Amino acid sequence: MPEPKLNAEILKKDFPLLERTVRGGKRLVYLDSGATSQKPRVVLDAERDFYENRNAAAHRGAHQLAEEATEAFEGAREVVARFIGANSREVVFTKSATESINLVAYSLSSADSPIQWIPGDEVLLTEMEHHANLIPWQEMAKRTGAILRFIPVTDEGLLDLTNIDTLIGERTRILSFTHASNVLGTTNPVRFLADLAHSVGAVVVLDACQSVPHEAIDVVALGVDLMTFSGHKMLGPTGVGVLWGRFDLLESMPPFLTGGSMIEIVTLESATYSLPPKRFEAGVPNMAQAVGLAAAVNYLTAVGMDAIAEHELDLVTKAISGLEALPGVRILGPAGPRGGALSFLVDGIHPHDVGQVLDDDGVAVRVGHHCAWPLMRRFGVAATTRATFYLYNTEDDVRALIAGVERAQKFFGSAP
Amino acid sequence: MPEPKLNAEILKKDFPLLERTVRGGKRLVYLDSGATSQKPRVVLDAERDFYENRNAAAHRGAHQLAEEATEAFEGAREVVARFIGANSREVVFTKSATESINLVAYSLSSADSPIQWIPGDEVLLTEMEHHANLIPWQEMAKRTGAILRFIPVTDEGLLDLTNIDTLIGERTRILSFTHASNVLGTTNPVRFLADLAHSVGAVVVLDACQSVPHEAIDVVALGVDLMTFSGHKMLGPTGVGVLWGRFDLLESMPPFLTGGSMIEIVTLESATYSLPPKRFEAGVPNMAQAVGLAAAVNYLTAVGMDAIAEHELDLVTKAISGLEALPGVRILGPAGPRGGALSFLVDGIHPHDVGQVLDDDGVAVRVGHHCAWPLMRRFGVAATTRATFYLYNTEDDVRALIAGVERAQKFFGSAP
Amino acid sequence: MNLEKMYQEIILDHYKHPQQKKLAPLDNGAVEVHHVNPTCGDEVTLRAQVIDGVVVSVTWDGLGCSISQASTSVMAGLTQGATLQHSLDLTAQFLSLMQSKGVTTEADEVLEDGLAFAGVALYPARVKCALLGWMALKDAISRESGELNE
Amino acid sequence: MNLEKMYQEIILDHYKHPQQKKLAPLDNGAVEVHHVNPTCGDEVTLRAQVIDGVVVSVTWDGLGCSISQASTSVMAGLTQGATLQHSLDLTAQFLSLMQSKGVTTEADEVLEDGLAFAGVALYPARVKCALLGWMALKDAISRESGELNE
Ligand SMILES: Cc1ncc(COP(=O)(O)O)c(C=O)c1O
Ligand SMILES: Cc1ncc(COP(=O)(O)O)c(C=O)c1O
Repeated sequence: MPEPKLNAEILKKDFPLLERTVRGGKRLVYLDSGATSQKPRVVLDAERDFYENRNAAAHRGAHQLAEEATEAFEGAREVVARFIGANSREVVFTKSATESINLVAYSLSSADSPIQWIPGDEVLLTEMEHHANLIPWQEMAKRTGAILRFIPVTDEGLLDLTNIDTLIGERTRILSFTHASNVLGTTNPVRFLADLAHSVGAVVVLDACQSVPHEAIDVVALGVDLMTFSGHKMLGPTGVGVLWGRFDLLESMPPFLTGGSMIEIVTLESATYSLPPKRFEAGVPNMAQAVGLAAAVNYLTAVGMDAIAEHELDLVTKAISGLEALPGVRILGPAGPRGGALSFLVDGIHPHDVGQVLDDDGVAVRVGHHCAWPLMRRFGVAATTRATFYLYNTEDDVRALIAGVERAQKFFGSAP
Repeated sequence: MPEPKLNAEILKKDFPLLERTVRGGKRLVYLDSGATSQKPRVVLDAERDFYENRNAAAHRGAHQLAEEATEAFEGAREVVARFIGANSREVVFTKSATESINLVAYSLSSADSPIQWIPGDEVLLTEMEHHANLIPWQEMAKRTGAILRFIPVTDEGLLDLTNIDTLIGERTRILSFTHASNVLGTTNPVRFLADLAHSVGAVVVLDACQSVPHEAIDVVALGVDLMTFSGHKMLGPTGVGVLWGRFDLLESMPPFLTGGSMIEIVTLESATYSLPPKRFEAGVPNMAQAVGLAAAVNYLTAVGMDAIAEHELDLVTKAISGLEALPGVRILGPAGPRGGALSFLVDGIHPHDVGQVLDDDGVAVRVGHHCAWPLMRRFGVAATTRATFYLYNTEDDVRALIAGVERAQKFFGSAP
Repeated sequence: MNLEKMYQEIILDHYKHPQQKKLAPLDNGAVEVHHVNPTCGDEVTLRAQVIDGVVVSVTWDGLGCSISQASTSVMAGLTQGATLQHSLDLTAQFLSLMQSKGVTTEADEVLEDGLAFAGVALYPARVKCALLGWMALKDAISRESGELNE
Repeated sequence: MNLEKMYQEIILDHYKHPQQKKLAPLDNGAVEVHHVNPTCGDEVTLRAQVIDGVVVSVTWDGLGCSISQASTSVMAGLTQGATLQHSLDLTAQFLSLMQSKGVTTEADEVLEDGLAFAGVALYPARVKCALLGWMALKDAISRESGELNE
């Protein structure tokens, strides 16, 4: 049975923030979910329920409350694991995708790393990476002597695979790239790249920040080794991210953050470490946030990930045709198939000014380099205006966006 | 005007979880706040208010919601800074004290660190450190060739300063120690040790996890360079910690986690970094948790930190005399002046079994090595039973603890 | 009330009078393992000797709570003299009992005194205590077989 | 409504017809600085020359939004030919206007066209845009003085 189409007007009522108004009574049109999503009531309730009924230090106490807290936390891990088709012992809770990627970059460059670096070894990234999947590798390259290489981006905003055979080779030790671009909406060919990288023995890391929230993901089918995403972009709380990894790989990786609850035996001089996932979760964990994330996952699952993907594609397609109908508006990125991030330029008006006019109409978009500065340079611009869509956005929201851009053109007198 | 004594019976009503029962209707007697504290309603409300009214990516958007989120997040920083007598640009939000200490240990051992390590340089710790303030330094020592040294602990549970002059010397680059022991309740002479370490040019790091929640702290008066604590132990949410540092020191430290929002200019090859605190806060931050922590700080301030300290000292003193009156019960740690962590041993009964009997009575204590395994060895034990007190504990709670220990003795037939 | 359910007489008896809690000499290819419970620091040292597919000797020493001590004692009593296969079966059965949340089945009856630990399964934090000695045995057996295979 | 308050005519005029937006040659000890707004990538290159305590020349080039461009234009117009001290005073005054949340005082009147930016102070995310050129000037002056002191 195909999932029913989702009804955003109805879903919207689950999100208290979307009822508020901005700029003197204007309806809020929230088109910035790519930066962070809004939260349904069930997520806030789940967090609160944890604090009001089960809060204690997981894994550390022998009393009833500690048992219940542990159960809640480990239960959340199972829910998240199931959501991506993984085993729960492969799911590490971090504070964010940013921490997850840093964890990987530090662990895989430490002295005990399963990868022993030889100067000249390569890490392959793409030109469309978010700073979170770029700077940790720059820092890692400084420590190891590794060389960063980049898969270029075509004018259409796709990965340019023409010379991929010269980019992936014997020296490639790690390939790390984004599943979906947070700027262009491009969806990259994960399996193809992963297989290619595996053929030379490289470890494949996927930044799934912009895919896991928006489509059904089966981590086994993707064929990658490590995958990261953030809770706050998928209806979950701030302060929680995920690192998924093949268990045997995780097991071979040394810890990153060290401290309590990730140890086996500790003396003053040295320590031995637990198996994953605990090895990577030092300290009292972000229990309430993990529980909130599990509630978000359950909400998403109930709505249906395929229905969400279809809904977003519908909205972004309408937005593209609406914007392209305006003279002097240029879309960056592919026409489709694509994710829901939509970047555009308005001739003669700086994105900051476009965003300001939209904001004045209650339309919240993001302007700037979107933490992908090198990609901006690739397209010869300093910034773009970006709208991102989610399950609670409606066609009215798309109309408000287009109307706002028209108003900006009138206001700055740039419409031909 | 002296602060009025606090009334725990009344305060308790602010903590929803403390109304629950355990083990078949028993009143919950929560004596495990040293592991994690319970949360007052105002903290949960503040987090929820953030999500329902101001949630957006701080520092990243130009729309009204993003402005309000930024204001909420930066406002939280100011509240936390004021609470410890600091300037807000010296306050870094992390996910936990564990992350804070790892941040320091990694940053100060990276290639651009203001400390340039020469093999044989020393890091001085104490025998009473929590694993969170031990293992990160062990790992750091592996990377730098530094040598760890330890201030010993006396039979009374105090730092043994007899040979301190031979422990702190020219080779000492870092002194890192706990303000209050999470096992023994010992309060260490911070200013004395900090001054001594400064006289040889060492950087002084304070683990204030067990002091900031329980007493008034003025970080300038303490005379340390860096200080860490966790939100969840001071009525705040899980998933938020603090690193405080002297601004000029923070400014000289390279970043630890890298990614979005901590940069100045980014190219594919390299990046330059923001000033602190942003330099150390890569990614979309734990905004809701910071806001919740600020609400916790406001609640603590309204109750009065001196009143809290006095109340806890009163409870722990009564608990000590009650337990000491039982034959075969031995207290670890100093009689006083002391913090509120109270570890004890019951002749012939393993701490796990003591804890089980207490749990059966609804009394939640912690048993085990309390993430301070080397300290356990110092005292020749595998584990202790530990009760920790906070502002919501009452004399009834103390009585329940003592009655529970008596019951354990009867149950296991170990009472003489 | 709950307490009595958890600390059955049998458990307290084994705790006070542990079986085979005296390490046999390490000769004739006996294997020694040392296991620790990382949350509480409890330890067990176990020596096992397997000859011709029979676990001829299981002795141990250790420090720990009543549950870990009693459970190790029960384990030592049940497995010494048993076949290797039966010892592994018992271990699997005990593990499944510990994951049962207190519901026993007929199959559990092979565990004899070990059945008394059903109540412990209701306390997740104590399950690790009950498993300490059994996991040490499993480890010892797999090392022993590893050596045999080499 | 709010929009008009923020984008005052004066601002739009400066945006469309920026003053001194053409870098003067770098000679006679003029100082060049390059500033970037890390949130949006806007950039300004500024050249300033100070002779005998007078800012004799302020020219610039840059890429950015209406606010950053207009504000840099106003800054260049106000400070070129002013004394070093007066330029610093103006900078401080503009900074305080930006922190005023839109409330102007009499003292702000020295800012002349700069007063039009009072509305921008209501939008925290745009304050950085308005400050870009001014902060570049401040930096240039302090480097210039640094060099003089050496
Ligand atoms: C003294 C001390 N230091 C550090 C920590 C680590 O804190 P967290 O687990 O919140 O990172 C704790 C608490 O577990 C502690 O008591
Ligand atoms: C593609 C991509 N990667 C990584 C990140 C970093 O996520 P976070 O800031 O939650 O760590 C983001 C979001 O900002 C993103 O869009």
